[in-house]
Amino acid sequence: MSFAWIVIAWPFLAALVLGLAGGPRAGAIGNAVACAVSFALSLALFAYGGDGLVATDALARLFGTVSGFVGLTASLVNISYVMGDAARMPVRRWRLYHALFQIVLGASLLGLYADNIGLLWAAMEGGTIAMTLGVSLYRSPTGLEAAWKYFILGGVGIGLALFGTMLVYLAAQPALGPGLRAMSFAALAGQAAHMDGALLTLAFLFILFGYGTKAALVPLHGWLPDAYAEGPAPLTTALSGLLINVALLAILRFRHLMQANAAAGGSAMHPGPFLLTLGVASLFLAAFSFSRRRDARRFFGFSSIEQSGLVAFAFGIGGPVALFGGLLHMLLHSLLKPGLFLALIRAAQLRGAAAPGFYAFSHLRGLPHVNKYAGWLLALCIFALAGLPPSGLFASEFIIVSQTIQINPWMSLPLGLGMLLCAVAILRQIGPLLFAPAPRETYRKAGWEAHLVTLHLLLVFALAFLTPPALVRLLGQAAGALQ
Amino acid sequence: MLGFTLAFIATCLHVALCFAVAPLLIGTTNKLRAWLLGRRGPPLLLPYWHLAKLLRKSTVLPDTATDLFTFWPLGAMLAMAVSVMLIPGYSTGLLTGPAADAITIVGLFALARAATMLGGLETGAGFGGAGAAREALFGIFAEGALLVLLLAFALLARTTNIDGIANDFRAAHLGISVSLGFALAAMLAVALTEAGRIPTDNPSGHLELAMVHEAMALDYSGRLLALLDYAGALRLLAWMNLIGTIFLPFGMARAGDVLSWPLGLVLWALKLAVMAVALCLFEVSRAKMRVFRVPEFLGAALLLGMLASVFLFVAARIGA
Amino acid sequence: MSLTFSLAHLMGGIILLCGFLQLSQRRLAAMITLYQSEALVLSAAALWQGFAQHELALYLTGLITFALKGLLLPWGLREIVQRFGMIRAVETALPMAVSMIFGLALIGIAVLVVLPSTEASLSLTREDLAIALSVVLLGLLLMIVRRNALAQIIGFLSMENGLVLAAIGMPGMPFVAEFSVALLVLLAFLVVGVFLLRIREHFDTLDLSGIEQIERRGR
Amino acid sequence: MFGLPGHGMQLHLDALSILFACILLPQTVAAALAGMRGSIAFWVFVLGMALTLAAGDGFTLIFGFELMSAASWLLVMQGDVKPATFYAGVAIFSGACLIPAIFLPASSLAFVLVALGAGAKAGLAPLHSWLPRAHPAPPAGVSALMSGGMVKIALYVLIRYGFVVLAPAQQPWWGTVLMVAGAASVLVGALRAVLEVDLKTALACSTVEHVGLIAVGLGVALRAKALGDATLTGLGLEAALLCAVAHGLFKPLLFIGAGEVKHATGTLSLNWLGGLMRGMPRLGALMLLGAAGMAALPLGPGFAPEFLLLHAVIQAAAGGGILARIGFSALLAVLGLGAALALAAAVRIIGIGFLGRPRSLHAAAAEDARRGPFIAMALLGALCVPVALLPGLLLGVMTPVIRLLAPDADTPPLTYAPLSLLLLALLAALAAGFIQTRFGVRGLREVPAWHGGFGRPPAWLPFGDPHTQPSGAGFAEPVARVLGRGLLGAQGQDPSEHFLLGPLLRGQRRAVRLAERVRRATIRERLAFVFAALVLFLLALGLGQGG
Repeated sequence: MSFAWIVIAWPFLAALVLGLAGGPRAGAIGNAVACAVSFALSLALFAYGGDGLVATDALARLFGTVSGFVGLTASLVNISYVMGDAARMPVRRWRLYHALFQIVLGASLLGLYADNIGLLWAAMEGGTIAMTLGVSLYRSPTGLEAAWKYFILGGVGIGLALFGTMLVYLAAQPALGPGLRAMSFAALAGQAAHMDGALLTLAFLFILFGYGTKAALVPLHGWLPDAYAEGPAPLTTALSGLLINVALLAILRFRHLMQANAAAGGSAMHPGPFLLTLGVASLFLAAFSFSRRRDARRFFGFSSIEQSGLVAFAFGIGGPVALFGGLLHMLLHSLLKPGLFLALIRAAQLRGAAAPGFYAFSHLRGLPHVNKYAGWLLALCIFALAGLPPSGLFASEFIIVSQTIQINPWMSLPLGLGMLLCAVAILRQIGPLLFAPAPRETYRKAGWEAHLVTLHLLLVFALAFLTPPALVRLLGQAAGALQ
Repeated sequence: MLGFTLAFIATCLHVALCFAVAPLLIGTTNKLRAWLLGRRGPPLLLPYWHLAKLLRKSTVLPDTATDLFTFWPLGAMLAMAVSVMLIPGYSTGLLTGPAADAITIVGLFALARAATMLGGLETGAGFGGAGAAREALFGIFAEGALLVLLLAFALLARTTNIDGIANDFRAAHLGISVSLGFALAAMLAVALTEAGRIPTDNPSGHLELAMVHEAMALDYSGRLLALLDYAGALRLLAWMNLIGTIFLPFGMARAGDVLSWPLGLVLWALKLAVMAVALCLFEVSRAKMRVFRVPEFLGAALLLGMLASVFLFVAARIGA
Repeated sequence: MSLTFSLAHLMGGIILLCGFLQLSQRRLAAMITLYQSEALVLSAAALWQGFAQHELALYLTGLITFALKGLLLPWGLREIVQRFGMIRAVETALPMAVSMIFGLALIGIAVLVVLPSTEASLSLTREDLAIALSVVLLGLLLMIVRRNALAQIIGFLSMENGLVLAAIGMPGMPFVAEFSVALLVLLAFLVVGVFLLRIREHFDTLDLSGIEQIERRGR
Repeated sequence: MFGLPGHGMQLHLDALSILFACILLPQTVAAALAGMRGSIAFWVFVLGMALTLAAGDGFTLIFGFELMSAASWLLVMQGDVKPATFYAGVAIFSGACLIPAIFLPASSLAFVLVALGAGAKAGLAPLHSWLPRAHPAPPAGVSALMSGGMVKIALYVLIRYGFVVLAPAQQPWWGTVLMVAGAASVLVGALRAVLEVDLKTALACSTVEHVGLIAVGLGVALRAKALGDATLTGLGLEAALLCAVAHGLFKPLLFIGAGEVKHATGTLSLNWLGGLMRGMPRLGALMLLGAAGMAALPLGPGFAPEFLLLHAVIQAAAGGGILARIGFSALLAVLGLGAALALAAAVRIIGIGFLGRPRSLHAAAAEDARRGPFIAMALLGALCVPVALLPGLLLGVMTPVIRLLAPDADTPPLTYAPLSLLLLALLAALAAGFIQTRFGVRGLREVPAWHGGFGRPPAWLPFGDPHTQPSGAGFAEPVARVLGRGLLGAQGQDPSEHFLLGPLLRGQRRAVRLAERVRRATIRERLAFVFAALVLFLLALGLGQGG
């Protein structure tokens, strides 16, 4: 019974408690406390670590900590969200909501820490179901429709992922024989050379489609924008990014198996083309879908599609530096995007309510008139998303592009064009947000939650340009190991 | 030391003569034109009396003019004066020679043009503005054509310095080459435009709607008008000197030896006279053209200039 | 040993056949029946594999499959059909013939992909894998060519059957029972979801093309 | 330490970057004085430019470059939201071109990318159409710095890569590319500078022209360097660098002045200005100086570069084959047209805007420049004087830079001596003054002007009827009629917008429609996407392994 199990089990216990007792306010506070505890636990994991089914590596711990942090900040903002929104749902459903909050967090932790591909799959399935319930929480027609989409597409993805998982197991038979070892990432990575390459390629395809659905790579992205736009914002937007991380990391690990097999002369194909295709498709679809969005949450849903497409692209390029860039980009984006959504929630609250349907850009125009701090904060987050300096994303994107040039020059053409279009489309939203004349209204306080967003932004900047050597080493080693 | 002294004297002589002769040139051309039109024409020295009279007249300042009103005529006159000082007349090797770069000359012409145009816009009168606008239009093509022309000479003489060009052309007896013919035609077109002569502008015409240079001077009077008129005279002289130096360099004196001066002076006077006659003949034989025909006229000059430099290349290839 | 293969094989074939026939059905009742038979054969296959590999988990899987998928789910589905009066034929997105040709093509692809790719691996699972893959793909196809939510769910269910079929085929694969249970949870959510949506009167029809609310409200 | 994870950032200064820093410094001070002191974005903008100059590695260069773009984008947006997006697109485009160029080995492809990236940011035709929209939008100080500084930074990148980094692979045609682009910029920029009615837009167009001039100089030098012509290389570089210096002084001066005009009169349309010289004489005098530079008039700051450039082109025409001869004489003609057009534009700005009668009451009531901006303009004007009168000295100072760019270039002495010209002019003036005092009478009598026969205006038009004097559009009409229709088409639209921007926008719209169709798909269709993709990949896999 290793420490990692405690870290994973804690949120589920919390979910049990929050699901059974407490009103909205108590639940929100309890939720925050639980999140604080799991953040602390995820930090402590660096010291203790896990073994067996949850033998975590440094990368998993890093992203686990990120999940803990995001969960914490989201749960803190969630308090005021619940306060403002308590009347919209019966107490029972608020309990369910907080339970789901914890379950999603727990599922993402489980998915990150799991060394066993079966466990990973189970985590993804749990996350999917929890998110479905979360999306349909308000029971509005659009909410139910979004949930239905999420469920059908997510379910199919889960199914494909399971098929892929079994294929991996089968491919590992020649090397590892039957039994649990054939499902452990560590063992698989060790024996990748002796696996059945052809079968592994087939397996990777299904894994890519399965977890790619969770990572919302085009054309598997169908569920994401609607799901982001419905349901309680702290859960369905701020937190759901964590599952995307889990999916992307999973894809990375399986890609590594294939790569290693191919490199060792196995019959596996090179995983690059598959990833590059999906990545470029995501970039372009997102780029052209931005321009007609009215709802901010849906808009940034598409930006999440773009970002995971970019990461998939980096993974497809391959090579330690490109993987480093991809991982760094994942890290920064999974810090930036929740921050952005928290700022968005705060902005919507300043403009009235934060329930779905209050996130149209038309609601947010001229925000600095209501509160300078919050308005500029939101604008900064959006700006940072575009990846121009001094945004941290600039560093990772710079690395990715430079690697593309050196490894696969012609792919840098679609990459550059896609990133250009996306950045312009994102920047377009800032002008009206900041400078549009707003209806005269009373100046309102930004609230202490705004500082959390600032914290996110500072982290993104610091991790990108003032990267602690330890982090560089960690990511570098991980990239080297998974190359 | 002696050489310097001689050059200094020669320069002073050149400057003095040019400034003195300029109005006379105008008078001559007017007289000649009158004769060719079968009239008696004004006395040769009329321009001098005219200038003197203007100097003695009191100057009026339109109430809508700004403080710079008096500045423009002076600017135009000074620019033309400097260019006249630079362009060699009867002799080469003047002290001003080294500074007499063709492009500098073009720049000075542009400066004069700018000052005149601003003077025209000064009072905000309709005619002045129209004249300035037309002058700007002409200037655009004239300057382009002039630069292309200079290319031809620069290629022949391997320098863009007028003095150098004069020396080179005088030394190497260039036969009548096609390119020089083209260049001459183009040069004349530009010169006529710049000097405000028929066919692009009528110096003696007083129909406001058709005027270009005159229109810009409408609001000036007294000594300011004198400056403008004098600048006009200098402009004509400058162009004649330019053409004479480049196309009729024979017999030009050298500042170094005094003995060559008299011949140079005589020949210079002759050249000026010849050019004046030619100018008048041309003017009486042609009618003024419509304003918007002028760009075509100058565009043709520009192309001729390009042809000139191209033909130079061909000639150099075939060794002609 | 050969008996093991041939029997397992036979059952796999039957399952594939059911999956294929579902494509050709217009009426929900018939689809449900086909699904039920599929599930029953699957449970038999699971039990047989358990007997062959002496795996308790496989026995368990077989029993679960028999109880829930073979009996409970079909009953639930029939309930829904009764309750919503969906006896009439379901409209299809593609002409029958075309969708069946597609189905054949899919089976071809599955064989093409699996057979060369598993030369190295144990021969036992080859055909099993090909069959399972084709069942999965057919299920997906069924979800796409039917305009009716229930039909799509049936497609989903049969796809999931394909997964379980693959799972029980894997030699000594851990977590088989857990997987099937997890999948069952998914299915349960699916069916209950439909039930809830219907009962809460949010959509007047289960024809999914009719519920594009998001188009009408904010984008 | 700050920088790219694991690498950090290297800084490195050499003669070239120092020269451009010197170009940047005075205008930064001026812009700060002109009222940008308080803006954070402004200082970030400056920081970005400084970083680009001080960059010792690719990352720092791009970081600074994009930081500059981002900050200026924000400032543009503060002024006007509409052109900001277009501007952002161009800025990111240039970044997207430069990043690959940095990592490619020295090759023609790299140079083309650099030319595209830096050229787009510098407003080099045909990628210039953003400049006349974006530069006038922000407050005057920022416009000044964008026109005088940011453009130079882009050119700095172009020089740095074209002459130093990519030198091993240099080809003569690189220079030709620059010359062609430069000539096109000169023509379009100067022509539009004459036609535009908005003062700031006209100034921005003239910036396009000057960028073209610099590019021509660089092109001549680059070509000559590749062909091994030492003198010509030196001439071209001298022309380009001197032009950069001069333009970096008088263009900010003009932009700040335009800002003051806007502040004093509330409009920038030449059709509503006029007679400002009366209300704002100090400003008018400084604007006159700037305009003289913009028109490249002798004794002005702008003449020496033009002089050198023409010399360079003439010298280049002397060598080479028949094509070179024709090409260079055509280039010369273009430069001549450009110079004269610039003169017309400058005369128009001064003559219509500052001379004549006010065309609106605001223009009539204009008060002179505020203190800060005036000091800024005075500073720049004062710096213009040495550039105008001592260009030879300046060139001497620049020799290390030229050595750095082309080690074997030799720099012939400048044959344009402004001081001697000034001396001659003084002599002539003295003579005129003497004659005047000897024979003439002095004194000026102010009388009502003769308005070409128009009747006296009504009392409520104190300065006469504005419509009886030529407007900004009226002054440009002959040029528009003769050249505008030919070069810009009937509706006077910029060719690059017509042939480049239009098709791009249409394509983007089409793609957006497609994306919307995808987004509107029903659940079944979305499943179909997944399924189709899966089947396709499976097929690819099967064929890939089967065959």
